[in-house]
Amino acid sequence: MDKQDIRAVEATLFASEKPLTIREIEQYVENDIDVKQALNVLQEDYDGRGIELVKRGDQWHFQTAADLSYLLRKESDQLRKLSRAAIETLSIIAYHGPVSRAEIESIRGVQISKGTLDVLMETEWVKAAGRREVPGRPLIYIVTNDFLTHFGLNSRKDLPGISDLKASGLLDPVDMAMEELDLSAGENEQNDVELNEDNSESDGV
Amino acid sequence: MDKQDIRAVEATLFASEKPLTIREIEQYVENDIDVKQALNVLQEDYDGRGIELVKRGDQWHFQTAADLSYLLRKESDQLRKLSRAAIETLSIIAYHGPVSRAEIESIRGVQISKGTLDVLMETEWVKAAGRREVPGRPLIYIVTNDFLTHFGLNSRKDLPGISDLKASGLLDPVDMAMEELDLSAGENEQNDVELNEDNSESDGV
Amino acid sequence: MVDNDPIIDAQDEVSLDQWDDVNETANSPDLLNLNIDGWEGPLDILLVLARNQKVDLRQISILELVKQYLQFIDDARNLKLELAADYLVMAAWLTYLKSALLLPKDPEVDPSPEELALRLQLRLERLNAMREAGARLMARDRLGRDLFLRGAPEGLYIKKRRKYYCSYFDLIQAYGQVSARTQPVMHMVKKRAVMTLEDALARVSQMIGMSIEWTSIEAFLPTMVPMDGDDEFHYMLRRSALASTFMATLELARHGVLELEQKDSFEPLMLRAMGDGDG
Repeated sequence: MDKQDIRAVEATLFASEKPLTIREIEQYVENDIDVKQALNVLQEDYDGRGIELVKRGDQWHFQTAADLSYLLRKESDQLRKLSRAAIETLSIIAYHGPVSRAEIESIRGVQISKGTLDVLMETEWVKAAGRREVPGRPLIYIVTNDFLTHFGLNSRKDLPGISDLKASGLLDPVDMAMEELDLSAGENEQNDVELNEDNSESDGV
Repeated sequence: MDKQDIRAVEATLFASEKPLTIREIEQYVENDIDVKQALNVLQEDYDGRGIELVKRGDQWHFQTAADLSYLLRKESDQLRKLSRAAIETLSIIAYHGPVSRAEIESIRGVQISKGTLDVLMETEWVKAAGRREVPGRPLIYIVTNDFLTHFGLNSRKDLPGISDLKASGLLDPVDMAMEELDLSAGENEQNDVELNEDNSESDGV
Repeated sequence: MVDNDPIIDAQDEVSLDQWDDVNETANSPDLLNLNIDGWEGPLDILLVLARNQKVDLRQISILELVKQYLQFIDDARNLKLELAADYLVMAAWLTYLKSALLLPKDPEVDPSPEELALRLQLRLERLNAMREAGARLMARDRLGRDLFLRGAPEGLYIKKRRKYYCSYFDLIQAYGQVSARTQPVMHMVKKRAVMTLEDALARVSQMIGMSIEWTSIEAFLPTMVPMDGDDEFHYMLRRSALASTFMATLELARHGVLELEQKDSFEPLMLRAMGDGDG
């Protein structure tokens, strides 16, 4: 691969104020550059350096290496300020999403105040993603690419413990779990596979 | 030199919001690091990459390689369709110009927003051509040579007259005209041609 | 168990660390005494109580849990803490569940108390899972706290030049529509499908001379050639023709040109010429 092309992708990402998708990078470099390949080469080049190139969702960015956080750690008010309700709501949207407000409330067993979702939307970690086609057509929420970027996740599949939660059915609604208990236990495995497939579709979040 | 030390200096400089002196860098990294030497190693590492480590005065910082800075400033065209209101206003200026805004509104039968005229001025198809010597001295607008060039007209006289419009069904009440358009989408082209042919006989409204 | 220490910090903003403190404190059974505002609803309290049992949530004793919750509510009442309605609703429901679990099994009851208990346990597990997930999420290396983007990026900048397009046809069509819209409104009455009385008179007068036999009025109607796809038009025209022709026959009968006969209601109306008679 042409060194000049790699340099171009490197410089573009380095100069950007925010993570970029491949498509966005393409707007800056010459048309015929294979940006994807350049990113892969760069990722290897930077492996083990103080700076690393990472992919979060469909966006790429340079960031300081994780093991150096002890030097650079900085508590900011903005990050400290999430309420417990907001953290729980965020987890539910991340792990169960897309979910409606009613679904969030049914898991938390308590109504969520209007402010909670607003705060999460303001962080840009959560966004509305259309409506569920059920009576009342409630809005449904999902986590954003910013969420993945902030928490260092390549995709929702990388959410801590998500595969265990799935395997144990803890991401299914209670009703579904009850039904499953009635069915033979042998079908659980199959169900699990289906859920994993579901997940791959929601990667692009 | 210890690789970990180099990485620490690298990450510190990368994350810093401003260029740093060696002394400033020392405050972030472990005390016993030879920052100067680490910087020299880094400068060599980055030599020829899309990013370079530079020293200005006694301050160090990373920057995008100078020869690639052209990538960071791009110009691109964004094609947009004129709004319905803008097209109508444009046509009125073409047929009736020079006209004031009030006159355009009285012909359109609908008010026009300030943005509409701004957009038309931006297209450079319309320009202000002085003021009408009536109370309030309103600005008057005409179409430009760019307009004629864009629409392939030699002069405004080439625009089809009212009778031509009538003949081609373009003067039908709006809803009927719309219906016809729906019915005979395929005929539009033909219609267009007819209009062009009519030009010769036009009476230059 | 009454203890006045305000153990729960009733802040709206509870950081993760504080939150863990909360749970640990509450985990000590002696100190289960709460400022009710610190809790996120009855399920939240139940979860903390369940975790107090220090077993896998799948093995918690629902009866024990119910007992503790009701105790908690009692304590809160003794302290005259204001309890939101949902805490009391939960208490009532748990009381019911408790008695149902203790009473001899009634196979008629659906859902069974065991099922209700299982549902409660599943809900607690789900909430617990999300609570732990939240903690793990927050503890990750986070951008802006542990990991950093470049501090002083040059920034990328695309200058977007807007270009507008509009076709010649769009332009002309727009003008046509402006003109049409602002022209004096012209009302055009759609031509209706009618046969006038005059037409009917002329037609019947002409035809009656040829028919000396009784002939149905239908025969005097003009032959209808159905218009393409316009049944409505055809139907209206036929009705109009029938009405006008009937009027015409009455008029002609009055003048003694023809005579009319109908055997019975709804029978065909028959007509024939009146001999030579001109009146």
